[in-house]
Amino acid sequence: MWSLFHKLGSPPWLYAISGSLLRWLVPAALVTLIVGLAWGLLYAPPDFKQGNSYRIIYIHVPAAVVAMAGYYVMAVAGAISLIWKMKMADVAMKACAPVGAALTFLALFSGALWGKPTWGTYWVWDARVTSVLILLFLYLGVMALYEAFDNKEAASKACAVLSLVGMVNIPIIYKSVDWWYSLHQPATIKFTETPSIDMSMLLPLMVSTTAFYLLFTCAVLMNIRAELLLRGRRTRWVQELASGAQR
Amino acid sequence: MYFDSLSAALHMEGHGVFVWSVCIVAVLVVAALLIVPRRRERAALKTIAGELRRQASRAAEVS
Amino acid sequence: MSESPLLSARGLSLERGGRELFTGLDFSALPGRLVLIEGENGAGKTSLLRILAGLSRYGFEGTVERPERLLFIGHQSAVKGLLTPRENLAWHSDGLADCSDEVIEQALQQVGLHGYEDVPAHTLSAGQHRRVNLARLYLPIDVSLWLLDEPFTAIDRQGVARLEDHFAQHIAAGGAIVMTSHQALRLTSGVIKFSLSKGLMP
Amino acid sequence: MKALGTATFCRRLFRRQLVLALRRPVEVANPLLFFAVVVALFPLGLGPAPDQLAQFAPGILWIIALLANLLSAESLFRSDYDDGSLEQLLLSPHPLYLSVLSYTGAHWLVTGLLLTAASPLFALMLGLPLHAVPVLCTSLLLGTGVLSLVGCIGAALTVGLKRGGMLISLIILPFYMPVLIFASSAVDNAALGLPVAPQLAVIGAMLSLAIALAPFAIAAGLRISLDA
Repeated sequence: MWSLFHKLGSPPWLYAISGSLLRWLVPAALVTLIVGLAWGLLYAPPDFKQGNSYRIIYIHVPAAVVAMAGYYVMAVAGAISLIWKMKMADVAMKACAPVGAALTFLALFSGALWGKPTWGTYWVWDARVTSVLILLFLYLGVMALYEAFDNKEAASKACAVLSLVGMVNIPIIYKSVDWWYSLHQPATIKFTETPSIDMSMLLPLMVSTTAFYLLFTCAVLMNIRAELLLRGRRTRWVQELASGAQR
Repeated sequence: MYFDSLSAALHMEGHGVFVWSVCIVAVLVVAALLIVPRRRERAALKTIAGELRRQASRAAEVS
Repeated sequence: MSESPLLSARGLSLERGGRELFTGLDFSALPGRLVLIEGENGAGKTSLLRILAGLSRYGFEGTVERPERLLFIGHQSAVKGLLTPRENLAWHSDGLADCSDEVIEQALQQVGLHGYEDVPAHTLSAGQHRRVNLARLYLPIDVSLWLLDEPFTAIDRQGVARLEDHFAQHIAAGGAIVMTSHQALRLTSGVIKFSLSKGLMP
Repeated sequence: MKALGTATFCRRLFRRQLVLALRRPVEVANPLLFFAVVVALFPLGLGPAPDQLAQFAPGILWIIALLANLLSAESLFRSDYDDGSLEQLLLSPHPLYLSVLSYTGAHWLVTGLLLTAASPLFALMLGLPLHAVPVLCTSLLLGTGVLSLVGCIGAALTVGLKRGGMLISLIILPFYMPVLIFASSAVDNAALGLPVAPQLAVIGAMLSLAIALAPFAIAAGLRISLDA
């Protein structure tokens, strides 16, 4: 256990192992994504109420779920960097933010386009849409704070504190938004959890959710690799790698 | 396949434009997520190699 | 040596903007000693002091053992313009001393601010602000370790001489001082010079 | 000479902050003026129809209170950072948790409490029913405490930055949303004559949570900002 912890703290080891991991993780993610989307978009049966527009669920829900989980990954990495002062946790935390923000954006965009055929309008202040919007703000806040610091080490620590504050707050924010929405429930189609989703729809959803998790992992790992090189530009292993790559 | 033909799949009884534009944007986002860090990594290696070469040539000039 | 150091640091390394300021510094401040840190501008004296004080916690390597109570005087005077010198000392945010009015008056007198106790500090000059800050050294506080960054800045020659006498008293009483200064110290007994590039020089 | 006890130290910090604020009364009045000016904007933007304004009054009042609080929180640590008092505070042997709490307490007293005291006037200007005013005051009293504590986290994280003003709004406003939701709903309910106890209880719970946790984040933020 401790040896793994130590190894994770060593940039060259992390760089090497993530390289070999990505070699099969990226194809696996892409294949899963293609299978999940093709299954969901082309083979799954349509929803009896919403028809085919519900198929956006195969992109919207995985993106939203992974974006949410990504924030927790970021916050946990931040906690590790604050408590154990592990530099690699800093790097991992920084790598999560843009990926999570991109997925949150995708969730919002798909939600808006789903709203048009379902509610007749692109934007509805629905509880879940609002929550995802707030999640986007939280991500953007972390990214803006990181960019505002000149000293990148301090930037990472500050972002770690902010994402931890966010982690404590997210359940509160979400519960309040849920409550707020139930208070102002408009008379349009209510669209909360479908009580039971059919297996033929659930399976492709699970596949595409897995695909998005894999994609998140790949993208974060790749961001970590780039950051490792930039931070370690004066260390020998990076310089050897750079001169080797040029030859 | 649920749909009878490719055009039916594209049309989706009028919902196709929404479903497929979301799909296209999703593909673009995924592609960006995978390509951007890869390019950053390459660029980092290149700038570091450039720095090293500049240092080496400067050292050669001095000696 | 029998006495244990008041402050000790092991294997300190610091890099700023890709430049190594110092590596593998070992450092200790024994009771009864004044350690004068020497180095050119930008050598990392202030950075070292901030690390020793515990203000810099990231971005360096090595460990520092320090007492819980220490007195730090940095570049900034930590004097509030809206408060009087008396209030500045009585409500100082370092939280070290619980002083009566007479004690504060005495301390202000020692730094030549007699008569200025109750004027708002924003009417005082920069040098007088420094003196208000230095008056903390004259408060009878139970703190053995002083970390002083350029304490003589903006102080006249007479004031410097008086401060040096005070330093001598402090180390004679078993305290320790770690300081940086551009001016040469008149004081010699108990003074150890510490160069950032060369290490300890007895 | 005896060492300074932690309780005495915190009391003195508190007093120091209050004296500092009161010696510059204009700065204390600024959030109130801001409140007044923005209240005047809403009739201009929404139209002067009294019933419409009254309907939106709870939300409007709370949004302005929130912004006023945020703007004043931004500069809470600024001068102490600039003149070095903050580094002295970090080096003090007392727990930072408590000293930070005294700072926020003093800040709340000169912003939150004052806003609460002035709010009935603005509430009546916007046509909020008189019987909702006590609930507005209670919600402000509890809610601005949360806002001060959370806002100080943002202030602590951005105090070392040259341009923190916009950034603090971006990073902190999302955390203000739960307070806004429950507080404006409480005032809404009060105006309609519905029960308000649950909402106020939730805000109270948020305040307790904020008192328990926020000072840790503020302390960590200050340490980081001082380090940068």
